[in-house]
Amino acid sequence: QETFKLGIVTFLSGPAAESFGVPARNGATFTIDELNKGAVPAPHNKVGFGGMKIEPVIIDENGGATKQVQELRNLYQRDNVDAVLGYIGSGDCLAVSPIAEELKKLLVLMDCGTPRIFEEAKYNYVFRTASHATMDNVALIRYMKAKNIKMETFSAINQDYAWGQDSKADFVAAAGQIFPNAKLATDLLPKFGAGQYGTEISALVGAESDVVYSSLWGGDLQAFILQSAPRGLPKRSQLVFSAADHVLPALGDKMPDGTIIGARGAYGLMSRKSVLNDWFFPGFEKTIGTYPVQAAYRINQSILGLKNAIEKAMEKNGGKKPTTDEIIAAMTGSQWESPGGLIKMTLGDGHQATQPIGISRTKYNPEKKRVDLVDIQYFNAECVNPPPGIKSLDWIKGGMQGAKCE
Amino acid sequence: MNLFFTIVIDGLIEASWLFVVALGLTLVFGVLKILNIAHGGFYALGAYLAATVVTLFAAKGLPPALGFVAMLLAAAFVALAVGVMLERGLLKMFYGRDEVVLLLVTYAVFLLLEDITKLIWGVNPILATQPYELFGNVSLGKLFYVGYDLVLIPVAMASGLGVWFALNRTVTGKIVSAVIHNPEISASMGVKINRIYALAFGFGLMLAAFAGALTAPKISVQPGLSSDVIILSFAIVVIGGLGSVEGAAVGAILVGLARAASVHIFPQGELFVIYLIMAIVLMIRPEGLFQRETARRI
Amino acid sequence: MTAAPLLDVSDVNVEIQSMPALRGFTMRVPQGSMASLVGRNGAGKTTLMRSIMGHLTPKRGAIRFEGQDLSAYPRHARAALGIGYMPEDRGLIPQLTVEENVMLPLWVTKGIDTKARLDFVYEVIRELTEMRDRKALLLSGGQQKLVALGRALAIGTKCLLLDEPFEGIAPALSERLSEVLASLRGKNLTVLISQSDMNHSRSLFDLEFTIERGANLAH
Amino acid sequence: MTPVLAVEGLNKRFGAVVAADNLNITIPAGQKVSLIGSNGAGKTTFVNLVTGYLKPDSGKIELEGRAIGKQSPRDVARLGISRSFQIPQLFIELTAAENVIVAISGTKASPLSFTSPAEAQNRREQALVLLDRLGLRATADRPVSELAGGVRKLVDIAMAMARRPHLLLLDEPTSGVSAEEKFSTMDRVIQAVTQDAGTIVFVEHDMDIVTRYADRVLAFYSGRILSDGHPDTVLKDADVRRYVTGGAR
Amino acid sequence: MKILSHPAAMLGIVLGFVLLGRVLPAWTLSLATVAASNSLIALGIVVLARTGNVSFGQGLFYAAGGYGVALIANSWGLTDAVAQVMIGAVCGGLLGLVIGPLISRYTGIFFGMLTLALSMVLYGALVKTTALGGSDGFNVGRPTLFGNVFTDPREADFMLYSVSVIATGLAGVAATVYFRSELGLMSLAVRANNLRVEYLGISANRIVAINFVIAAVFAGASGALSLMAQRHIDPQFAYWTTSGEFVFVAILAGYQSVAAVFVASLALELVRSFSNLYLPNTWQLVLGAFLLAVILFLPLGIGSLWTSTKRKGSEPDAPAPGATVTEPAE
Ligand SMILES: Nc1ncnc2c1ncn2[C@@H]1O[C@H](COP(=O)(O)OP(=O)(O)OP(=O)(O)O)[C@@H](O)[C@H]1O
Ligand SMILES: Nc1ncnc2c1ncn2[C@@H]1O[C@H](COP(=O)(O)OP(=O)(O)OP(=O)(O)O)[C@@H](O)[C@H]1O
Ligand SMILES: [Mg+2]
Ligand SMILES: [Mg+2]
Repeated sequence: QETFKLGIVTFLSGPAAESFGVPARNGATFTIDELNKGAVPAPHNKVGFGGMKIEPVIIDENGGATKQVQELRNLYQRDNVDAVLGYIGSGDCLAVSPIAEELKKLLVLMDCGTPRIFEEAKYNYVFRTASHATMDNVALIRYMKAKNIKMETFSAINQDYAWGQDSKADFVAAAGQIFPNAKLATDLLPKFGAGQYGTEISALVGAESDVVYSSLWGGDLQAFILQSAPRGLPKRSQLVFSAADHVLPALGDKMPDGTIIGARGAYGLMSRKSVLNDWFFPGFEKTIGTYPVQAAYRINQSILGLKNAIEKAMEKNGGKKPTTDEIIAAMTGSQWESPGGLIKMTLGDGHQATQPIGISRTKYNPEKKRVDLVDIQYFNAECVNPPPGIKSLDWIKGGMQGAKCE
Repeated sequence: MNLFFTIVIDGLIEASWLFVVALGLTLVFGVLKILNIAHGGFYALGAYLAATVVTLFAAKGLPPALGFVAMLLAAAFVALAVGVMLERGLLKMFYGRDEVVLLLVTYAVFLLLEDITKLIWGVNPILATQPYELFGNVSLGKLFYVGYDLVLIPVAMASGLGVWFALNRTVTGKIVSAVIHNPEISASMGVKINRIYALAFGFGLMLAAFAGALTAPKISVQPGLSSDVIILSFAIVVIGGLGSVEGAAVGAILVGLARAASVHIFPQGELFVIYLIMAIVLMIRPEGLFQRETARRI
Repeated sequence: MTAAPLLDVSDVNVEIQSMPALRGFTMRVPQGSMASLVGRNGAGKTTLMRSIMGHLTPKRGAIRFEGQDLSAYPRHARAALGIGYMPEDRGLIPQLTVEENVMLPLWVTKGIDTKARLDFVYEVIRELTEMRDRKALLLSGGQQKLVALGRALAIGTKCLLLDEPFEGIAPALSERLSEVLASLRGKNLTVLISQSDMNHSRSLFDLEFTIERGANLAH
Repeated sequence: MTPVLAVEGLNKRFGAVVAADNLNITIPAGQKVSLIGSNGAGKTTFVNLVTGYLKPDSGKIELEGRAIGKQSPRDVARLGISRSFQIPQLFIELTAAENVIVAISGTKASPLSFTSPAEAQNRREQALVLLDRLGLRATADRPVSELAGGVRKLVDIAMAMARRPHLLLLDEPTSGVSAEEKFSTMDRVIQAVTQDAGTIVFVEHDMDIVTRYADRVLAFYSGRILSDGHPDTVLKDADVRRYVTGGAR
Repeated sequence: MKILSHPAAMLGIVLGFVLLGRVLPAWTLSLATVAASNSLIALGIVVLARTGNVSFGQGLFYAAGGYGVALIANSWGLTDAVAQVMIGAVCGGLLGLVIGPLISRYTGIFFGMLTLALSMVLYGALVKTTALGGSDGFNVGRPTLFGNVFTDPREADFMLYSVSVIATGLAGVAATVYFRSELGLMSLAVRANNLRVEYLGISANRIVAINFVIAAVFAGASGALSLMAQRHIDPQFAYWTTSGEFVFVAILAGYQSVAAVFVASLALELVRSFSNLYLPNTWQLVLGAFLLAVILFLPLGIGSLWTSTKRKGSEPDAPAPGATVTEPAE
């Protein structure tokens, strides 16, 4: 019987392992097990990929882009995988894409944030099955507007690397459009993995701005929240975090109520009810022990997207295991249902997905001993993602022309 | 409260935990001439141990003050024991090798430790924040400070003074300097040099773990803690002059203040500032601020 | 002097990096004697002393001290047996003062009257008294020799191993040294002095061992 | 004729220790001068000052009429002063011959070219000649780390001689050298130096060597010169006997 | 063995390696390309280590070479592989010329740390430069060779492999010749006792600086090779862990033979890659154990497997930590 060998790359060690890497791995193994059992609801109810069992080869993303390039080659050339799926780091995504293109092998990026991948280059063999980071910040600003948040001044604290720098740029640009009078007071850029923010918090508290924006994630975000709460930052300023749902289970009651957070999609506690989500959320929670957050959703939607393409290709070729080129043709411009909503490959000539997103406020629930998300508002993909053919930042700066909001 | 004052306080808080880590590093280097990369691993180990103890105490409903003391003791003593075992069981085999080879050995140990902590504690973060609330909040001008952070300053000072005193004013310290300078002759004079090595290494790592334990309540304890600490403490030790306690103190304060000043005044520069200081100090004083006196050669 | 030898080196072979440095060397130093070990450069004098102190391990043969095989003692345990060693290169600890250098072996040895030993050293080598608070770092070569001798004297209650003590010493001082050594006679102290140059004080010694390329010189 | 070395009002202190106390010394070309003195008298300090390793607190040092008090050891060496060391300063991983080859390479105007192997061969020949002169031919290809202390001393001297210096300063050349070899060593050194018409200053504790080889003796005590002159007169000086040579002689 | 160490014979071996690439499976080809490029920079570290100094900041030149080539490639479309290696070498070398004289007065750990600090300053600057993609870096087009464009992946891989092996091979031959030269001997002398070197009228700093520049040239060329293999560059090139790894390759190799550097680098890549494949959760454990085992059982490095230990004397006998070989035995 045919199998489909799928290379999966995600952080198993290093600072990103806890927040993204391991949830993603868990999401992958859970999804693949369920698929191989044929236990996923329609339309993904075929066993494996179109009847082929999925055989995952999981490797660690930690160690920098250089290593990832080498490991990608090894996966394709030595381990003969049919496709590689994964990557959380933007730098890694940027680095591996041209290699897959050159080797003419299928590469499915599942999480990384940078819009540059399809804005600066054209790829045939590379897909990204999730929205890039522009959506996170545009949605945040739109949410703040909708909820009438006062923002005459704001401060920012972001890690000093591409994710932090880009997120901040997007947020500032979007704020410039929707809150034209808002002033950026303090703009902090601690280094990645700093873990201790005493000085930064002094500066932020001292700045007394209406809003404190941050794209921190993982351990850094947890540490920032732990250290800033006792020093009264959440009382002085409205905290706004672009990607924070993954720290909620760990933080529990340490998360200040009323914080505005995004999850880079309609994920986890912000996910909407659907047949697929009713399969994924509780199933994952039961198998893994914690409820699924961003990374688990993202890898799940990625695997489902690949499945969707493979099965479409098999419909066309009469049920044979499709070639890479057949899968690519089927995947380009495709769309599919996922627990996080409908994913559409609309950008990058049909290689870059857009998806809906939810933004909400936190509220600790002492009975369930977990943070609930309230005041959720959803934005459809067309409202917060740029239309095809324009670079994200230009789109924001140009007044987000063509956005279709409900 | 003016900016200057804020910078000084923020800088000193930052300097205090850095100093404790660097102190251990400089101690190990001073005695064993090993630049120990695994030091960061022990910092992480200390944080994990502390977090575990605090969680345990909280689960049992014991008072957080007790948990605080217990976490420090647990981290320190486990690190001491592991450090001594590591020195006796592993490092010893590599003595006499080139300094860089020893560096590679400690790097290997660092890699081992990374995965071992991961195997023991998994990748899920541990939040053990109870002790962080122990000392209340202090309001200074329009800022609040967490009492715990301020307590770090005297704790660091006490550790530094203790080590300095032990090395410079006690007989043991003098024996240590004999071993540092000439192990063979020291052995001939009856010094159990193996014990000195093991203890120095153990104590150095104990300080690393102690610092890790001190920071544990305010951070999220999870993989990846170790690597950043190493390079910071290396920088401090190099700025101060290798093997010097005073140097580590001045180095830590310089780095702490510089970081604080940069955050408040020029946030863009935070990434460089430490390396710039290191480069500048070395340009002016090629062996760090407190150079070690060397024996006459000719 | 009929008693069992204090120091008994029998048929010792030592290799340094697989080059033989001692080849079946044998030597018996009776208790209370003043012995000299003579040999040219590279004959193996230093090697022998370092082997006695445990820094080198014989491939063959045994070294006994008071009848006990020294191989059972780790190198740091040998000083406590009452062996005072003065290495060829003095080996002072530069950061410590003269007095601290002399004290070093006393600090780490149990059951020794530190004060008495120190007084004894100052009494025998008076020059040390005025240097006591200077750091060893700053002393000239010859001054360092005196300190190293003092240090060996402090712990060497039974035996002194002095590796070329007269090298690099001004004649006046070297005379003093001979005097010092002579004054130790009759104190039941066994002294082994290595020399490459026998000009100094032949009269000092009771017996002489000659070493030649790591072996006893055939008499 | 300008003296090879002229030192005027030379002072050097280390904290409370006066290591050179207003020294005035003139050494004419071709002289064989011995420095004697008690331990810590300042002999090595004098050598260190002359070779630029230490900078004088005050005073003038002239080599053939040229002030060298502020020069580095490297410049001083290039100007024609070589020295050996009380504690041999060798490249211990290299063989004896390689040590001397490095020394010979240093005599080239520009030592930084990539020499062809053929020329290096020539260097080796020169090195062997030099080693042979000191009776070290047999040890030429052994790493210095394997050599005993006395032999290292000789290798050190061989290196100092490589440059054919105008002024050769030897710091205790025979200490650690076996009795049998002391005289032969000195014979060889003196012969080599006089061949090159050089001047030699040697620090020495062995009065037999001093009387035999020195034209002139400088006796140091506490940074000062106790006595300066012909060996016979200096060694008879009461102070010298008291502080340096002892009563026996 | 002796005959193999003749430069001509070594060139022959390099050529043999290139031809071997024709029959190697595709994945080993790219692995070997990386190994070759890494060994080039590690070789530079070996060159420098002969003066007793270890640079923990070779990433500085590695990044200089990489970024230099990448910028020129992207702005002027210069894609020729050989030209890129040369540009990399020149970029590294020029920077080395600026820094070498400044840094040559440092020794030991301070030398290492200053190089590290400089490379980290560059790292910081690159992370800040959003025009160059900040921490994510940017991509470059695929290299060509003498006007040939390689579209077949296998041919493209082989081309890169050949260029890397030849560049590293030539550097290796040059280094061997250099080691045997007079200047090579002087480098060892500086390591053993730089004071004496000065006393012989030679500038120790100058010798260190020369070796430093050579190492910088190698590092720059290696950066170019690495860029070609990856088609992507980011500030990680200048990060201290990157530099550190090259030092470790050099130590594993054991400073002895040029071939050892290549073998060490290949071994490290293989161990890392296979342990990541089979034990993705504990590959660091495996790597750590591997390093310890090599250091323990091959004290003179991987090179000692086949080179006879000519310089026995270089191992100190005193069993004390850090008893460095460089101290003169007093
Ligand atoms: N570290 C070493 N490595 C290799 N060989 C050594 C080492 N140390 C000493 N040797 C060799 O051992 C032999 C004995 O040397 P040793 O130092 O004992 O001689 P010695 O009699 O003390 O000479 P000296 O009078 O010059 O001090 C010599 O041949 C020497 O070359
Ligand atoms: N670098 C230094 N730092 C401090 N003091 C020094 C230094 N060099 C020499 N001295 C001191 O200067 C004095 C003279 O020392 P020097 O080495 O010149 O004596 P010396 O005549 O060579 O003695 P010896 O015959 O023992 O070698 C000594 O008291 C010594 O302690
Ligand atoms: Mg000897
Ligand atoms: Mg002297």
